[in-house]
Amino acid sequence: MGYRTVMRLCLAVWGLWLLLPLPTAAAGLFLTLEAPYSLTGGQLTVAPGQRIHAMANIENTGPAGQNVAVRLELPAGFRADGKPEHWTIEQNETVLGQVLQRELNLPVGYGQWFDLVSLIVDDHVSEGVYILRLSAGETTREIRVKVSPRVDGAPVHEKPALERVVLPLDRDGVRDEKQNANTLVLRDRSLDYYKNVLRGKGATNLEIEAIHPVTHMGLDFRNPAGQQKLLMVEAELLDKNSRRRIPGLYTPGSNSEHDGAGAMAAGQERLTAFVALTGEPRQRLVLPVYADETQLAEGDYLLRVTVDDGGIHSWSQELPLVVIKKNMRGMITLAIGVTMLLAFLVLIRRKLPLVLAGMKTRRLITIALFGTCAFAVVNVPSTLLNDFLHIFLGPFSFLISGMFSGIMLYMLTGALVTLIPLHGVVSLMAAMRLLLGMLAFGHMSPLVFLSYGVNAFLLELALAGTGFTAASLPTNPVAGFSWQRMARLALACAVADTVATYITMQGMAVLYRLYFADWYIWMVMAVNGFLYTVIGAACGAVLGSRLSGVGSD
Amino acid sequence: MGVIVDCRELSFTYQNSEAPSLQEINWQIESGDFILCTGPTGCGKSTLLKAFNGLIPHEISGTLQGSIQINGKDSLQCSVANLSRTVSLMFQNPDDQIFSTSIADEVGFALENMGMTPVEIQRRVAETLAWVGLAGREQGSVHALSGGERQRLALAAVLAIRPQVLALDEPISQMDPRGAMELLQVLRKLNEEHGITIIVVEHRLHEVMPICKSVVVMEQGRLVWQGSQRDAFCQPEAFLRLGLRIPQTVHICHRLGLAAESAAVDDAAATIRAAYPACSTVVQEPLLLQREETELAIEVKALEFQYDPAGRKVLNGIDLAIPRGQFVALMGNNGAGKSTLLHHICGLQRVRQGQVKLLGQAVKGLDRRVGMVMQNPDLMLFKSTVEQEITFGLAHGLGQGKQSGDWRELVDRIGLGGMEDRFPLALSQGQRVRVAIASLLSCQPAIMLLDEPTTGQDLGHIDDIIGLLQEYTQKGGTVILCTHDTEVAARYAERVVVMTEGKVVADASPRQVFSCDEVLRSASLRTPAALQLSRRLYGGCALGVEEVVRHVQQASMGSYAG
Amino acid sequence: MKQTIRMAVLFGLLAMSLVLLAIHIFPELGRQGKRQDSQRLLSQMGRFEQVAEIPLGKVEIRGFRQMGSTPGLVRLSPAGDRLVIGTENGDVMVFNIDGSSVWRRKIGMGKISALEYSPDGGRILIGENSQQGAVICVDAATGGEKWRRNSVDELGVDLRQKTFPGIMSIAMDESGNSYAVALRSIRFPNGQTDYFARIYKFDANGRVELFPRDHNLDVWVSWCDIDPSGNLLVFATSDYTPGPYRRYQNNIYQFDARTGQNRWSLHTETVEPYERTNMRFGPKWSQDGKYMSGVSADGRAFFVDAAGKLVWSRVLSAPQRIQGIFVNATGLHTQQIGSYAIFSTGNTYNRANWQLPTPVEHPQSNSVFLFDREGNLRKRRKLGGMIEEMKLVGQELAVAVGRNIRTKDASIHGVALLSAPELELVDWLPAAGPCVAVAASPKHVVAMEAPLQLDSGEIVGSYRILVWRKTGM
Amino acid sequence: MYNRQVWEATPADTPIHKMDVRIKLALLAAVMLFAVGLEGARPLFFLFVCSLGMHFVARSSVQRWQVLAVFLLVGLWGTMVSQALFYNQEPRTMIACLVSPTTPWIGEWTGGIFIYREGLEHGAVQALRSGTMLTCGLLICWTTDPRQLLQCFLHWRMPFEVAFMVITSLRFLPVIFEETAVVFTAQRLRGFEPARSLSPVRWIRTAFYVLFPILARSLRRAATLALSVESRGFGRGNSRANLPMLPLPQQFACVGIFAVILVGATLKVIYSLQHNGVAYFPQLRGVYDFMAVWL
Repeated sequence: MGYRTVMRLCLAVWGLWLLLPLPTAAAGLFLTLEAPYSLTGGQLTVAPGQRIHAMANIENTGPAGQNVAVRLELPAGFRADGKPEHWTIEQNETVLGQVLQRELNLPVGYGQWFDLVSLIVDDHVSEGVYILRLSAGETTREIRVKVSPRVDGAPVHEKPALERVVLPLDRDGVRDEKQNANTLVLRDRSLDYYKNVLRGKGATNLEIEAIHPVTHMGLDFRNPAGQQKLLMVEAELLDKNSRRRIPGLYTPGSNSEHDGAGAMAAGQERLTAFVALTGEPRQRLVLPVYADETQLAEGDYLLRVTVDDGGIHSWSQELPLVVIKKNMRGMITLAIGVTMLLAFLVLIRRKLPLVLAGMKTRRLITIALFGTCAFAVVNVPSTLLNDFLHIFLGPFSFLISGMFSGIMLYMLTGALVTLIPLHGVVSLMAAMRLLLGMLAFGHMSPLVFLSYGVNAFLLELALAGTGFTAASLPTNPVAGFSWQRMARLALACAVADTVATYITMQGMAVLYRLYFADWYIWMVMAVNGFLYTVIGAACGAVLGSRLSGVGSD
Repeated sequence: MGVIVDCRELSFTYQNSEAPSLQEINWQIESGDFILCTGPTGCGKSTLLKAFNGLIPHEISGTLQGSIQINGKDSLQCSVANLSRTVSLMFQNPDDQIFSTSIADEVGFALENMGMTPVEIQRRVAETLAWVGLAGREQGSVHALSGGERQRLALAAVLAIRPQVLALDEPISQMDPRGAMELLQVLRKLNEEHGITIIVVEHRLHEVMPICKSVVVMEQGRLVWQGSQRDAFCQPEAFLRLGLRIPQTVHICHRLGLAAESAAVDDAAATIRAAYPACSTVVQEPLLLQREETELAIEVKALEFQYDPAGRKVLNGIDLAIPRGQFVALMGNNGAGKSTLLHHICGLQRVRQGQVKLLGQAVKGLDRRVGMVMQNPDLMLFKSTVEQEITFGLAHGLGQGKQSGDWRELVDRIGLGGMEDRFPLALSQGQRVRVAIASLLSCQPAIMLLDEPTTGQDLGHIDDIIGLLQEYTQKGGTVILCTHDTEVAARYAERVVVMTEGKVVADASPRQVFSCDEVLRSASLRTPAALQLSRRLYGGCALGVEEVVRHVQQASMGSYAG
Repeated sequence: MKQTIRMAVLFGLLAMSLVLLAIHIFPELGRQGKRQDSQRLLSQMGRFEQVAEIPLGKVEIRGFRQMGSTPGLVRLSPAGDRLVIGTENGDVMVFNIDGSSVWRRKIGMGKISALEYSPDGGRILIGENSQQGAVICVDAATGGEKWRRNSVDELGVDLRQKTFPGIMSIAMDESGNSYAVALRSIRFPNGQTDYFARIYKFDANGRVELFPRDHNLDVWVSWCDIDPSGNLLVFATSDYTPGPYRRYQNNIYQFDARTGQNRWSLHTETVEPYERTNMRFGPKWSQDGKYMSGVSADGRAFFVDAAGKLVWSRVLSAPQRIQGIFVNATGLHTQQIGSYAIFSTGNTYNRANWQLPTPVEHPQSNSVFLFDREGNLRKRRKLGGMIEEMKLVGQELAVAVGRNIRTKDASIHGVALLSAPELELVDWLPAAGPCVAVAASPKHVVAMEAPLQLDSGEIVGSYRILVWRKTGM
Repeated sequence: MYNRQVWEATPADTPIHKMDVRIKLALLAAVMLFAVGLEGARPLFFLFVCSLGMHFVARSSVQRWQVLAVFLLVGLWGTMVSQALFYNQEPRTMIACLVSPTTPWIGEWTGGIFIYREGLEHGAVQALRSGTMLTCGLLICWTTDPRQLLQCFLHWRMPFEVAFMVITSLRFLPVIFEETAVVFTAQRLRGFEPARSLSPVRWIRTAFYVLFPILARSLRRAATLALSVESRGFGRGNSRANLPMLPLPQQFACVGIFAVILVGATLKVIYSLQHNGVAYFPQLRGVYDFMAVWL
């Protein structure tokens, strides 16, 4: 008998135990009482000062309808927490504890009623076994609750506290540090298909995305006393100034067990959820956030999150929330980038013959070989390394991968323009790199074209603007190395690459619907775009001036 | 026969250079000539060739003065493409020129550029391949060709144009003797049968000189000597002064105060016999100094290697024991497995079958006790000045207690004095090789391996390098020098190991090895001319010019005395 | 030698990767239905042994954090020798009961929403949800299409909003007629919902009649049942959102299956907090054709006679307000055996958020109730997990037990065989993952298992069919 | 691997080698378009297997298969693993937890490492895409003379300089890889260990050390090659020999390939119209079903 079989058998035995039929009471009334009622399904010890739940269930299985008085007798030291909704409380002298009472009409044939009662154990309750009794008519049921002080000495009194509300999170409750906090990026679904195509991802199933939450929200609770609680969470949007309630967030009204149509239950103006604090000292409640993009406008709002545990306590937090529907900044930047790309293409169309005419075969081959080198020492390692870096450095992986795409690449570029300071040199080198990348790795998506194109365009502009490159070689070229030239080259490259980096990032933000945190954008621009490029281009100038002495054999 | 190339007062200065590379060249080249153009490194030979087909000044920027007329046309007025139909240029390294993968495509490339029809191209390609001895191999892969064949293919690629002038820039400098011989034979045939004017720029003039018709010597951008082959044989001073390497027969004649008629051994022997009738006296050859058996530096046992399991064995059971302090020349044609053997010794290639021990220890991975100079020294240089390059090993703890001043002496010894601040990769090829050797020697490794370090070197520099290496062996270092050059091996090596097809076929003193014709033939090596001459003259086995000269003089003196 | 080995390893790795990829991409390649004798599992009481396991490919793996169950349909042929499976991936597959494949068919862009064998076992009716919402009748032996009928002609389609007509369920009568319920619904941003529903009657050759004859039903209809005589068609309605005035406001309707006349309809009161009475699966005719039983989403059971008179109704699981939030367990399925009616309740939901699991479990959730015709509870049995489907065969009720979101107990998944009408546990057929569908014949029990991700990240079960055979047969 | 002959085209007598370069490029274009346009793993797998089969037809040598295998394995598993680990799109399904977020150190630092099924699938699709392109690209590189490519590019009116640069890149890419490997070896011979520390200064120095020799070599090569091709009459303004007209069957093949591309594109457009809810033609249900299942 294999391990699998043994396991299956164990499971089966366990299953059988669960399937044992419930005992039926003779009088037709059947009661159950469960305390403490665990919200996690596990066992719970009761300590002085603790809040617990008691679940009372009453069923009438007899042929006749019954009108019964139901009593829940609590021992001394136990009392209802707050005012229970369905009961009246009576202090009973004989049992020294509270008695919760109500009348119940159980219909004929079959009738049932249940309630979950919130109880509190007094601080001074001494260790021991206490009896809770539920009675309906003649039928009673008793359970024993053992009270013992907490072993870990945790502060029983400290109430759970809502520490903060975190947004946006992914489905697993993890925050991506690259993304801006307190920002809700609504889907602008009108262009989804085209965006996917642009990302080189291909079309996706829009239906799957349709009933998908926009993002997730995390409520971080501190719960040192380890209390279990049922919580009602409400989140709604307020106008930043007037604090008026703004519709937009909603709670989906159905699920697939109910209604195959999915979609939204509009008309609700807030997000609600019924959740439990399970007694962990720290707990993050992750709630899917649904927002109706047809109703919600872009802008700054306040998000008010209210948590209520049945009228006993309530917590509330407000946080500023930026709602972004169309990443306007990104779209404008992307549009500028695309315009640049188009302008560049027009320029290429018009100037390419001229540029090429000015190049001698040797220079063309030199450029091609530099492009090939760049591919070999920049594209290949960074493609292979990127993913691995991402595991260990997360959002900071660009610090390492930028060494290739920043320093190494600009060393080569800087050296090349030092050797051949002509218009078009950078573009031709980029073209070679792009082409080899397409062939070898299948890197072929509009975003790639945009990134290469804008980068080459800006570099050409910056280099021509600083007078570093010209239409034809100077008759009296500067021999050797000069600090001033190096600085000029480094600055020109750095400025161009910084802008290009920004445009590429915004392009990614729009197409991938990422909303990068400002610090991340700034850091990538400063380090990858500027610092690394300055270092790379400066080194490139040195490299180039050295190499300029290399002739043929 | 008319003048096909006519240079008048030709001067040229490269764009980034201050000194002119060509100065007032006046040179008329007759159609049908076979010219050897030689001179020390950097004298402007290659520049001149580029001027012949218009690359200067059309493609290479600089200042040109004077005029150059090709076949009556002013090169300044014609495009390169146009000129290249008259003058074709071929370069040293076939791998940088060959562009295609199939032989026919490579040869047809130039023809397509001329706009020929495919049928014509096919015919012309077949014809051209026949000229260079590659007939019927149109569909073959260029990778399947040997080094010599590849150079001939490169030749065919330019020959296809049917140029009137063929200019070759150091065509044989990287080839083994057999390949070089074959190429030169092809050139001679082209010149004789097809009347193509040939201009060869080459350092290895001892090989080219015997077949050329006239010789030109350049120095610092000027033509300093010009004459027929015969004149050159008669007046070798011009060459010797510049450190150029003339055929040993001519050299011996010259040393004996005779004028050589040709480079042929028979002619030289006849000339010498005529002047020194007593030279045939057999004089006791000095015996090879037998070294005491010292500690073994390198021990190779039953080493076998193949790159792919199905392929042939590159090394096929090599057994070799080299004691410390020995200077060994490793010889053999291309593909004999010399480089692979060196890679095994220095630990670049893991030993798969057999055993390699260095100083008694088996090689495991890259061994720091070995200094290896690779065939292409360019890829070994990476610092930005010669000084840094040479001291790099010291700085990285490779040298054992060397004085930091020693490297300066080293720089002077290799003829790079005053260039300490130059960028090593911008130096000439010979200089780069020397920098690479110096950078390793500075660390004084226990063993030095050198893969073809004499390529592209002037005689003087070869002497410098070998001198250094000999000094190093005297201090207990061990040298293995891979070379094709029998004369160098004969002159300097204590021991010669000849390899053919992955096997050691001869391992003895140079005298023994070079006396054994079959071995040399099997390894396609040439018997050094001095040895041939000594054999002819007195049945001897001389290894160098000096030895023959000394013998002849002593024998003659003996006869006078006696 | 070493090199040869290295090369062999390299090419071996490549070949292995390709094969793995191929198996991953073409799951049918790796399908191996039959179980080896040595691996056979016995059920708890030893009355059944597992004889086959048919992998169904990939499906979204659910955890405990969201409600809803993995879709999939499985039906046994009337002779019990074959089974037809409709998967989430759009495959319709027929297997022999030993797990060997007979045929398979990809439904293409549509989603399979209903599947039924004809009583003679010669045809299979497939209902799909797509732009056309077709009922496809195929030959049960070969899979060849016999006829198809699109519901788009009656219900329409809205391509932009992606509201497609779909076949919700199919019922068959003994004479070979089949009845298919087609539905399309649109929800507008203002909360209003429009429904278009129609019931199609097909004879064996695919000739069609419509109920109602000349207009669409303007409510949600997802179920219909035909009485044993084949004359009376009943269906129940749902209306999930407050809408405008609807023509079909009552809850149960009966049509004359021959004339297409609406014979009667029944209205029931609503239960707080519900605004409508919704019946998803039901009503169901009794075997003698005298009564119908139904169960509503608010947890009530109904017993109606053939003339449309409500005999009794009982509250199985009343919605209860806990800390201000209504918590309820849905009423799901119903069956009738002899003079007894069986009802089931499902998972616990809360009104605050239907999508998230409720921390409190309704005591009457996931239970099977047995009532006699007088409305007296004869038995209630609570099962450890969600009751996904019940099938009555002979004197036994096979119940597919899925996950339990509150206890998160993975040991409760499987098929419970209960005696009918006593509801005593006859046998327990365990499964690793939750069972989402079940079919049964006197000799075999077939269950569809879905994968489930536990909170620890571990995945139990997979998307597959498990076939059990009665031992000693 | 570092043997550059593995990389360079060799002539041989196989249908693939004999195929006209224009047809080859048209085929390559078709394969690339399909590789990008197809979304299903099934057709991509089919395409991938087909392109691998072409290497059988071209009788690629064992060494080449070795190279191909290494690249494909790295690409395949690399993409799949990385996508499986870092898939950030929704929906995604965890199928395994490698490092729990609660694991001290790594878990806290990385926020847990999981394998996502959608990522695995997306990775497989991407890997098949790039694998197909790589396989076809290598096939072209290994069976087509760069000079023929040049001819073809020029035939198709590509600026001659650009065409020349492209094939120079392709021709020397393997050489540069080989030389990079040699440079690292040579540096080890000289006692330089680039990977010994991670300090940025050392890193930059290493970059210099690697780039100096490679670029110097490239510059020299550029000089020689330029001189060589120019002295062989290659240059602007030449009346170059044009490629001969294709024989009739090959023209048909070309037309056929373009027709296949066209049909594929049309189907794609029709399907995406339906998918985006723009237009649906009930008559084309069979086509839609086929597309949904296969493309």
